[in-house]
Amino acid sequence: MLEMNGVDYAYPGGIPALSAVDMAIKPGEKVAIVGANGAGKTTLLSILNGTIRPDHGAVRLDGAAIRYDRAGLRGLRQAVGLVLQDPDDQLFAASVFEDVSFGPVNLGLAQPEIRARVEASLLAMGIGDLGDRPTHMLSFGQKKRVAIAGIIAMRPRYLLLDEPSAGLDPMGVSQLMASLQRISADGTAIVLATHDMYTAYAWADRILIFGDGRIACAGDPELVFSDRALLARLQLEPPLIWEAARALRQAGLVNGALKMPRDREGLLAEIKLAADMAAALAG
Amino acid sequence: MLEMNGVDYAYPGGIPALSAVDMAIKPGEKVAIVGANGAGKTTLLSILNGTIRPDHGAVRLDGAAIRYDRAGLRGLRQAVGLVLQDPDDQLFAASVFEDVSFGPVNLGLAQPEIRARVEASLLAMGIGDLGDRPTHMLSFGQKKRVAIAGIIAMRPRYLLLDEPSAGLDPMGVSQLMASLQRISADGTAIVLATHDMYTAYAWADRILIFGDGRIACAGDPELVFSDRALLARLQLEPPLIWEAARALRQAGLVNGALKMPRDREGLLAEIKLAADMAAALAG
Amino acid sequence: MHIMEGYLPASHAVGWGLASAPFVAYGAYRIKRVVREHPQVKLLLAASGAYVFILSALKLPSVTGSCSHPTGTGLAASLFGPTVTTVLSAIVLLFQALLLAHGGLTTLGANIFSMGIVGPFVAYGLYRGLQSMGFGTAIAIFAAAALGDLATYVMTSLQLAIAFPDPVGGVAGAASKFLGIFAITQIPLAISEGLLTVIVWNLLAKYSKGELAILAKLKGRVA
Amino acid sequence: MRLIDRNAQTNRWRQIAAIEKVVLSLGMIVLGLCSASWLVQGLILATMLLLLRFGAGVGLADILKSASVPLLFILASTLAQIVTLDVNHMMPVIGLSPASINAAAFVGLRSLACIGALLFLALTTPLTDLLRLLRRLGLGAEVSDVALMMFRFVWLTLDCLERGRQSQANRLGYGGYRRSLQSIGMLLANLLPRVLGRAQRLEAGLASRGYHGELRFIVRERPLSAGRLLAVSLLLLSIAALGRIAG
Repeated sequence: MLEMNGVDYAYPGGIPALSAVDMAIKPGEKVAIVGANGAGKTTLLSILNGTIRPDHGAVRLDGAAIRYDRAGLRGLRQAVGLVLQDPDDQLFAASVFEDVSFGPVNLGLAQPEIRARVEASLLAMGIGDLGDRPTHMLSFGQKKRVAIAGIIAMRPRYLLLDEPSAGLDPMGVSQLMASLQRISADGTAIVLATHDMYTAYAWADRILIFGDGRIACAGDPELVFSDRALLARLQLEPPLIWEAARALRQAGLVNGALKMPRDREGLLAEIKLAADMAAALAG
Repeated sequence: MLEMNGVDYAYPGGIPALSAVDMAIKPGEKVAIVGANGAGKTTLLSILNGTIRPDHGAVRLDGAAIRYDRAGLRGLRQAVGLVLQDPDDQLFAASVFEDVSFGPVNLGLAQPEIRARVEASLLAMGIGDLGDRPTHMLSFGQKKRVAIAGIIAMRPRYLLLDEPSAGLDPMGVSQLMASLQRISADGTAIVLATHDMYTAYAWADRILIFGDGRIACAGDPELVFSDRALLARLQLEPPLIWEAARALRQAGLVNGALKMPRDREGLLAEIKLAADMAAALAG
Repeated sequence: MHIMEGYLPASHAVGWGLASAPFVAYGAYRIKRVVREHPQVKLLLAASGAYVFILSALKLPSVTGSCSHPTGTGLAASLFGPTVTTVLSAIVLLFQALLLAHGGLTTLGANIFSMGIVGPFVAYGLYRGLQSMGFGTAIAIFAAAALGDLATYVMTSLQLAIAFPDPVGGVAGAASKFLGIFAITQIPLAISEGLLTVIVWNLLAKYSKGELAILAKLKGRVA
Repeated sequence: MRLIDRNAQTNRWRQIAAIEKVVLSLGMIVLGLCSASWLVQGLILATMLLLLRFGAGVGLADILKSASVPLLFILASTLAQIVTLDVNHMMPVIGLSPASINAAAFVGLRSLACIGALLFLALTTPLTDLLRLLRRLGLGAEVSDVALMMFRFVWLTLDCLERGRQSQANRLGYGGYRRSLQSIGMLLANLLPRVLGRAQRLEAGLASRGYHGELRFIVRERPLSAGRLLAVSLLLLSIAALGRIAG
């Protein structure tokens, strides 16, 4: 369990970023933290992985508050990997293979184990063929996957990603989400901070709505968007699929007891279903 | 009229980017060029504004092929403004006002005219209050708008924007699109290159689908997405609103003769309409 | 302007290599010590080096319209101090030889001596000297950058003249010839580099105080 | 710089161990510098160009473009050498000396041959392969780390520079000398904080991967070929021998 209890943090200059934030991520969970740009999502993730130390409150891993010394941070970062939004902030080596090997080498693993991990991570991210490619000749989408591979090669139990879909086209996003699905299936908990409601809704087990320096609302993706006034105040909009599906239910075109569709195909199938029902009624 | 006739271009190294591209932008038009990442949209815009010289073919402004000498490029760039994707690459001066005045100063305008243009551009972009702000203290969305203001202060007749919605949250995108609407209302033609189908569909008069180095398909936003096989080959997806609205029509829940909704509210209104119709039929 | 591969006779190449070696070794030793104490300096140095490389590969508008490059040593010496600049220049020259085919591997020693040692030390000396004599920063920076660039070019001409003395005029005659021929591009370039460096310096001093403070700390540690 | 790097990364001999290419290239340069034979210089130049063009498959246009700046230097310096200048009299006397023409032409050819060998190395071997080699040969870890990281920062900085220049050109920032100088100055003043900021963010980015000041990673070694090394030695020896016989 990765937790944050009563965490306060102000940016240098005194502008408050987080106030009394409580949250917990369970092992293996898929969580999305949604919030507008500038809401402080990056700060939240940086606190979870120990890069930023909170002013008050504690971050706990498996119940123990983390210590901010070298050993404590090392342990935390081995368990909690953070992928930054801009992959250029994370890639340093000249080739992909070298770059991805950096984390495992720092863990002090043996050469064969490192090689195996690098290969496995590249495969998991769908870039098994890019090992020898120079870093500066990668496309943005490829850089993003290499940056993630560099973290998962360290086999963290919690993988935090900051705006993973930013800058990717729809195809790039769906390939990325498929890769994350594979990693999640191996038991890694994944936390994704994003303003992309579509991606968050389609993918998460649980959604935390973040704004005004705190978790305003948390829960099941199907229920969490119901408070429109709250969302508007935090400069957010519910995902279109959720809203359209709810409209279908409210209009009586789809049975309200039916599970909400989470992706495009699901919504289109519901429209067909609605037509059949209408036809039956009219019949 | 801004045109491209039979334009071929290969990247250094010989990889083809554009082959025999023909396109034309009419004065005052709102055009979206949609394509996957890496399809060459940035190259296309750079050719339209003379930054890249095509290997074959010509770019024409008001019928005359442009010359790639100093005077020719100056004339072209005065008429055709290009806003790059990353605003950090485009802001140089210390304050917003200074930065936006860079273009007008280079045009050799008189001081009062420069002031008037900068003020007007800031107002048009909805950032009239940011003039004195240091550029490094702006949010990402503000930077993006300052970068656009810097171009429109030169009063181009054609405004080209590369991925304007990238990195913005939904609220940021809608504020930006509202600003572009104001600029368009003043008679400026706007060309927007994007992979964001939602924004392109909600906004454009005409959509060009770009992939495999050419304009694969061009036309009315309501009709241009019909060829699913083509879109799939170019790694694109139709916008969800368009697809849901079409499904409602195909299912017979909405009258097929009705104009397609272009935004979220339109689609939700249609779902209500469909319910009323179904109720009437069942009635 | 660097001496190209193969242009210097073997003995001169070795000689200039030996002449440069102590400066580079001293700079490397200082850097090594600082990096061991403050590992975070490593990335800062790499970023600074990349900046110097990009600066020295930049095409400047000069009167002749040729594609001449600035040396960047004036700005680099003022920002990072001459010791760091020597090491960074050595790496930059290696990069230029292998990424731009400017200069060479056997002429590296000679080029380090002119662009990595003479240029930065002249520039830094002028910058400090003129400032302590009460001249304004703009004048000190202009002189440091323009004369640092010129000193590099004079040194290069001398190196060529020593290698290829004039059959009649000797080393002095040869030096005048090389100086004369390269002056066509180098003098306007030196003036441009001086002016450019003043613009950059003023902007940095005005708007990037934080960054300059970081570099000043680095300079203090290494020097 | 992109031109040379692109060829270095994509040529047919990219996967050959860097040490083999270094031995060939440096061997040729040393041979050229130590030989007074015109034939040897000619053979070196021809061999390097043929290997580049037909061995590594680098395009002729790319080879010529990479050689343009060195060629200009050779031209100017040879010109300076051909002319004699007597400064011992009251007025400098300028004249042509037939004796110096021969010597200057030889130096020009020697330099051309050595540049051929340097281009061979630059166009077939990524710079980072050479930096790693230097490290194994004893260059200190601190300096070689800085050089390796510099390579990464160079491309990031170059991208920023190019886009910044384009954006300034879009706003007509490059009309005339003064305006151009002003624009470049603004660009450079903007670039320094950006590149230093990048270094600080990278520091944080690497920290989450266990960075504590040491850049350690695993390199995929390319196997050495004894056969190729032997062929290189034979090639060098035979050119040297030919020079001896002809000279």
